[in-house]
Amino acid sequence: MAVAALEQEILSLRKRRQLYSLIGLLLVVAVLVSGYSKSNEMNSGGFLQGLSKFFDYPGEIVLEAWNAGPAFFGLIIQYVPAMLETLNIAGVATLIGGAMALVLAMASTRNVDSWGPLIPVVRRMMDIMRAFPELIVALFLIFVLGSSPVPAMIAVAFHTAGALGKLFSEVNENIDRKPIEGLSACGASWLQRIRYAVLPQVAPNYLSYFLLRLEINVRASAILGFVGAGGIGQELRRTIGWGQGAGDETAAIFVLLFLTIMLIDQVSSYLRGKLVGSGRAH
Amino acid sequence: MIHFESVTKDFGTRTAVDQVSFTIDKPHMVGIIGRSGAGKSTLLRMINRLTPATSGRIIFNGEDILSLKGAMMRRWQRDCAMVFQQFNLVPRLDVVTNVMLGRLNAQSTLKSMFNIFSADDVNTALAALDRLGIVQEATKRAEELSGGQQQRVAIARALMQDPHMVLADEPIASLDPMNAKIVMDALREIHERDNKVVICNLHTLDTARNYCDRVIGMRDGKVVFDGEPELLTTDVAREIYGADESFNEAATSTAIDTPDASVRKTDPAGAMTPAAAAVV
Amino acid sequence: MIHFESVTKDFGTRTAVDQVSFTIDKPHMVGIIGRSGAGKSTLLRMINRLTPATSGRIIFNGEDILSLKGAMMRRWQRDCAMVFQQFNLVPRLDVVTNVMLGRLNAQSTLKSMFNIFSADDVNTALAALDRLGIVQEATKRAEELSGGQQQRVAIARALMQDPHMVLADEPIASLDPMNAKIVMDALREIHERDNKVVICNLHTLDTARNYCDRVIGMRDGKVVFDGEPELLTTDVAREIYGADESFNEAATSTAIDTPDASVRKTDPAGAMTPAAAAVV
Amino acid sequence: MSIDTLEPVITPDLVWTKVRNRTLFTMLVPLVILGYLIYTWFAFDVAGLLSKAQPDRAAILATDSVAYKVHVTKNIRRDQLEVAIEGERRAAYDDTNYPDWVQVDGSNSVVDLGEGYLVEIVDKTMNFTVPGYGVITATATNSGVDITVPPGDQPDWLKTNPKKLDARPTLDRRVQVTRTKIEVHNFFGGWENFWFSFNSDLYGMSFSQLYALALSADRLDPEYSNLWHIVHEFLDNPDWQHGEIFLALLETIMMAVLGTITAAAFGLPLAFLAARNFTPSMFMRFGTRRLFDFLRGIDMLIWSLIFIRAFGLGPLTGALAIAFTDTGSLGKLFSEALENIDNKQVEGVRATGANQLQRYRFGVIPQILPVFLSQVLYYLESNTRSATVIGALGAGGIGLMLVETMKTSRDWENTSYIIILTILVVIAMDQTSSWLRRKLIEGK
Amino acid sequence: ADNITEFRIGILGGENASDRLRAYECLEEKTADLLGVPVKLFAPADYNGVIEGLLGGNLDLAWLGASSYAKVHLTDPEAVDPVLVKVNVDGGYGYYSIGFARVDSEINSLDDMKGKVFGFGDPNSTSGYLIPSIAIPQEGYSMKPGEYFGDVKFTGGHEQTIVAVSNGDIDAGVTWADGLGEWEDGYNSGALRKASDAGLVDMTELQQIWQSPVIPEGPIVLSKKLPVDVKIKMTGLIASLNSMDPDCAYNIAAGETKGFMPITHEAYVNIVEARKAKNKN
Ligand SMILES: Nc1ncnc2c1ncn2[C@@H]1O[C@H](COP(=O)(O)OP(=O)(O)OP(=O)(O)O)[C@@H](O)[C@H]1O
Ligand SMILES: Nc1ncnc2c1ncn2[C@@H]1O[C@H](COP(=O)(O)OP(=O)(O)OP(=O)(O)O)[C@@H](O)[C@H]1O
Ligand SMILES: [Mg+2]
Ligand SMILES: [Mg+2]
Repeated sequence: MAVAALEQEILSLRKRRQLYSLIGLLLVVAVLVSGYSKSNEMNSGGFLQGLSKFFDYPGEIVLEAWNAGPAFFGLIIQYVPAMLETLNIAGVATLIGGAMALVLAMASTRNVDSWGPLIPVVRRMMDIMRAFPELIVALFLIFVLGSSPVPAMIAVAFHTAGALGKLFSEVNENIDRKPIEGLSACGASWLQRIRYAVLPQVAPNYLSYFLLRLEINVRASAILGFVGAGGIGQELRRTIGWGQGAGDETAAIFVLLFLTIMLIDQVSSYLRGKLVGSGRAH
Repeated sequence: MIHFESVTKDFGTRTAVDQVSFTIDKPHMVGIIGRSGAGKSTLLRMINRLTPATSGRIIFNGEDILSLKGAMMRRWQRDCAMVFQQFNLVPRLDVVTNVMLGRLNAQSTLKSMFNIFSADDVNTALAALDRLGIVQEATKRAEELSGGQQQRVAIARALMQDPHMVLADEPIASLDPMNAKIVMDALREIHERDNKVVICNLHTLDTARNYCDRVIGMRDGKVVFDGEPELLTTDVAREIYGADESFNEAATSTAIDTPDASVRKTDPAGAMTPAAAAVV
Repeated sequence: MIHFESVTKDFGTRTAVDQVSFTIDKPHMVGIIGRSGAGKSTLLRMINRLTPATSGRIIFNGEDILSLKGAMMRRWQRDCAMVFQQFNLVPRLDVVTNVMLGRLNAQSTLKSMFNIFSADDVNTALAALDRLGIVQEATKRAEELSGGQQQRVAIARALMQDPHMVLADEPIASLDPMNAKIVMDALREIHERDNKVVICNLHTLDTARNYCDRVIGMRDGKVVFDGEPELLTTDVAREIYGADESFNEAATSTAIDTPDASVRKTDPAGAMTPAAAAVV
Repeated sequence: MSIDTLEPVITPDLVWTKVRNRTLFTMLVPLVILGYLIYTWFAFDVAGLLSKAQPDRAAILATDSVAYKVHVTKNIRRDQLEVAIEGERRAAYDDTNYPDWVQVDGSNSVVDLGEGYLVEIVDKTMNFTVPGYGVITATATNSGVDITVPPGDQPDWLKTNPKKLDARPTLDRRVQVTRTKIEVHNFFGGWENFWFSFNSDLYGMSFSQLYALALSADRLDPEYSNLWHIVHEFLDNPDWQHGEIFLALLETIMMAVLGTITAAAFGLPLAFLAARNFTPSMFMRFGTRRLFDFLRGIDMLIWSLIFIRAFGLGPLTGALAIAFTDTGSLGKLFSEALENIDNKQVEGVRATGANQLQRYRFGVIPQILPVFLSQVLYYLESNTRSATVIGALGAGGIGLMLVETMKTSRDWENTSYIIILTILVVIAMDQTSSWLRRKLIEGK
Repeated sequence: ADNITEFRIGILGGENASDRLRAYECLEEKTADLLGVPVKLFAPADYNGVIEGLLGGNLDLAWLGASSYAKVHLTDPEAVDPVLVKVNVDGGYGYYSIGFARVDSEINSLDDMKGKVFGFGDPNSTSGYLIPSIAIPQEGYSMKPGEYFGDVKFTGGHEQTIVAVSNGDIDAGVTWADGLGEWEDGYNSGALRKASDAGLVDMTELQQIWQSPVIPEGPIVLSKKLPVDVKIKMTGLIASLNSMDPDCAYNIAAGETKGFMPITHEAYVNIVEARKAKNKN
């Protein structure tokens, strides 16, 4: 047994790998250092001089909110309908996009027996759907459909289909094929296999990606409100744009946004726990 | 009943199953033995059409089942139920549903999409579970069961398919001795009571000797032994496994030789008892 | 050498290990048997401090190892290596690295963060792999190996720790008979050659009879048998497993009784051969 | 055993009830979703919106993004004819060198729009011949426009009122007359002046000509080699601003890379604090998770306002805004991945006596590496795309360019150019990411 | 801070950023020559970018809208000083906020707007929000949604307002124009002109229903933190731009101009007051 030769090989392999890791690490550090110094230089202000001003803007807003006193809570409530509208935009977009993503993912993963020739086509489709910035699609649709929440919804749904589709198909790639084979052996059709062998396995992951996406979409819808798509974003634009004098309203909107995201986060972890179940202890 | 004609399977350059031909003409319980990689699983998977064969024919009731397609193929899959080594249950679904999945082929797709099963299905599933002595686990999730229990659920699913034939791929390989006995008893009972062909891949010779009416030995994809279990002497076994002299005499639990071949079915009554009675 | 004093472990209301006391005073190979859930794994895990004990003491060289903390505890963990049923390797790392992980305790933290091991470590790791006959797999990823090979990597990792004691939790439960023999031979060889205590949870009685110097039987967390393997008669085994009369006589490969207890170590030379020689 | 006796006895009825309840549940979920969608359909008045939709507007924008038009404008006050691409003075044809579909004779001219569509301009009068319809005549007067159209129903594409005539019989032909000017638009496919500007000495050259030029020794510009000259002319193209767009794209990528790496570097250690199996303290975990929510909830947009106030305008602001927001997103994702890891491997490492850091290094990191990598790369890609918003606010980069080409809503071809570039970059990143993952995770 | 190490100019406006940057290149060179320090140009698309830059002291010079100036002043009176304003060819320095509606809606003046939907643009815009939101109530039409108008919306910007009105999403809206030239062309300059040039709207389908009093052009402002000599030098440079380099002045003013004249905070007191008044309700 040429253990000695093997040892040499392993040692040199490890050395090479360590070298690569070192180079990789140095590269990342170099990118970070040079990138930050370059952008620091390109910025109109500097990082170090600016640190002391970090809390200026939030401070202004918080101060105004503080000065508003109990009326602040009234403001929060006043914005609930707008928040609900944004939630609706995000909700519908995530539902529609998620449903499309489900179909796309099932059609684009070899592991769940998708039809071969379709796979690359669907994958490229998802790439393109993902690559379109929501903002642009929304602006385009606003020109066509007029200002309303619907363009934002369509834009977000379109993007969601691509983004979730990719994530879903990654989940599909990692599933255990044993249940699929078990069902094939019972004579189940493709749809039945997807329904009973694939869906139960992927459901927890799908759900958590879905809820994460819902949260991302709440934020995206808020941003799209900026370009006239309604909801909380429109209010936000007004208050931020107005600046001094509307800081309490800005703060109220933020509290609302934060609460919503926190709520989704909690619901997400609760549902996940529920769906994953206890399983058998190892 | 079922007839194999030079069935062959190539994976790239490797021939996993090589010109296998034999006939099963009586509802026998057949054991297939052979070392890891001999092609046992591939053979069973070809029968159930999970793996496409490279060439050859498998004739059942005058029809070449290797040429079936679409709905007909799924129909055949329903008729020859498969029990897997790793059980291949859906871990997150509960036990009854897992068993009822055996009925999928008889179900309309739309109905099954919405998880609709009839009361009749539930009853049949419970009966199958009862027969295997695990009806009290019916509402648990499959993943919460022990290995032996899961394997019995898989057998119940196979029963639910109401098959002509049961294929079992190393059904006891990951079970402890008590569970192994329960599962083998259950298979034997299906064979005896319903008079079905049971083909069973086994890793352990003594199990084959104890439970099967006929043993087929495979090596490197070829059938190298085919006969009654009595003919399976230590030498023949060594030949099948390609083991050398140092490998002998109860060295491990699953020794290749048997100190006393006559022990087979010394307690047939025990083997016939419904499995449920054997455990708590 | 090692001394257990009413070691107890409660999980909530369930007592997994119940007042276990015994002493191992010679470098024996000890087998622990018992049905699923008897508390075998929990006992081993308490020794290695993976699971904290509820009460009791384990004395080794005059020290209560259950009260060790921090670096001292990790030092002890290094000294009593653990081999798991599921191997518990890091599947994405290559085999040598997995083996070298056995040296982590002796390594500076900073160095190990960057995956830096000395040439000497590589050398020792290869020697351990060579001893177990899998040195040619050294550069593969652990996940690419077969079960038997992975288990041997896990043993190599244990050897790398240069322990006083090896704890093995069902090391052959998921292996086929040939691999099972290889792994058990390897453990036996470590015991014989290095004169180390090996404690081994086993599911199969004949393995215990064949390989161990002393067998401990557990039931519901209590030690119900402790003695030489020769004393492990069919009746005793039934008692340990809580099996009834119908369960007997070579019903499965891993029968509870043994037709001929004297077969143990009829071929000690074979068992002592380095495992590498036994397979290709 | 005592536990066993507490379990309910399983009866067929009980099982059947469970199965049926689940069936009902399975049917209820889609119904609820459907109900919700129907509710929103009415709440957002989708039907009304669709009925008011203006697909022709979409057609205009779509045409504009893949086509360009040449304006033939007759300025009536100055009595002057001008032919220019997109009506821009910069890209006007020399009056000796009009395209051949424009014929000029003194103050009269004939514009041939092809397929029988013909516009004759005689002094202040315009005659537009539309095949299958007839001749439309419009004369600019001091107070408005006198219009004569063929008898019968007036088609949709023709809009007339006393002050203006607007006829667009096909998508690619349009004529407008007001009292000040007569304007004819002729549309052509493609992106005009894409390679070189109208005024460039390289305008209209084919690839082979350029190739020959690049090799030839006679310098067009004495200061640079011809190849340099070609590259310069291309990058400096004032209509398409290739150079600036490439720079902006680089700037955006830089922001995304810096922001994402920073977020990953902070998110990973924080994620350990938010994962149930690594941080037993409820309090710590709750705090960390809320911190993540806070970072994400504020959103990039507001972070960038905060940073503009502190650090001014520029890419640093963008990078930091991305870093702050995504520390929240990645931290959350990583902590979920950590909660899902396989404990066996950690135990294996722990049993060798490894300390905590070593356990993380060898038991945990190899397991979450795939999730780590794929999420970081996904966020990198997504940040490249979404840097538009903060770019417009003041961080610069391609986002600024994009929003502005859209705002002026005249440069849809520039918009689509930028979008296509972004998509290409995103797809390239996607490919690199899967390559990297194969390399690092599967070790191939 | 007696010495500056660089000089940072913020540029505001709806034009293409790189066009704007190019237009300011001449100023960049002159400033660099004059001050002897590197000059950087920043051209964010959003008003807030420049405003926050000025407030944080991260910009030294910018040309603001009147309302934006008021916002900066109100947030931090110590941030900037207005120094110069652009003078139009007609000698004035103002423009108008124009209310408009569709011809076929039969809305001819604000009197016809009862119960209808009215649209503003960006809340930071002087003509798109601030002035009309004060001037219209003064004419007796309350701006509280539901009181006189059926609803009052923000569309997000001038372009969006124009599109929304011509789509019929809102019944009337406001935007800016110089008030010179022909309505059919969308006046000589302004948001209407751009939209009409782009073919997005047909001006003959729209009609004017309201016009505001003249609004002063926004000031060119300098950061108060700048050393006095820098302020003097820069004011002088821009004031003399039209005579020194008319092309450069044309580029910066985005059109014909008579040049820049000095202005002080007093000129914007009304705007600031208007904005302050808005804060209270
Ligand atoms: N999908 C596949 N692709 C390539 N080779 C395969 C595939 N499946 C099986 N093989 C190869 O075919 C041969 C036979 O495999 P098979 O699984 O049938 O063996 P087996 O007798 O069931 O072994 P075991 O006892 O380990 O299950 C083996 O060499 C295996 O490596
Ligand atoms: N982490 C845990 N939490 C709660 N209960 C546990 C835990 N680990 C083990 N148990 C319980 O403790 C008892 C003993 O378990 P243990 O794993 O030691 O059994 P074992 O003898 O190793 O069984 P097997 O042969 O199945 O491995 C079992 O009843 C088990 O359910
Ligand atoms: Mg197999
Ligand atoms: Mg155990």
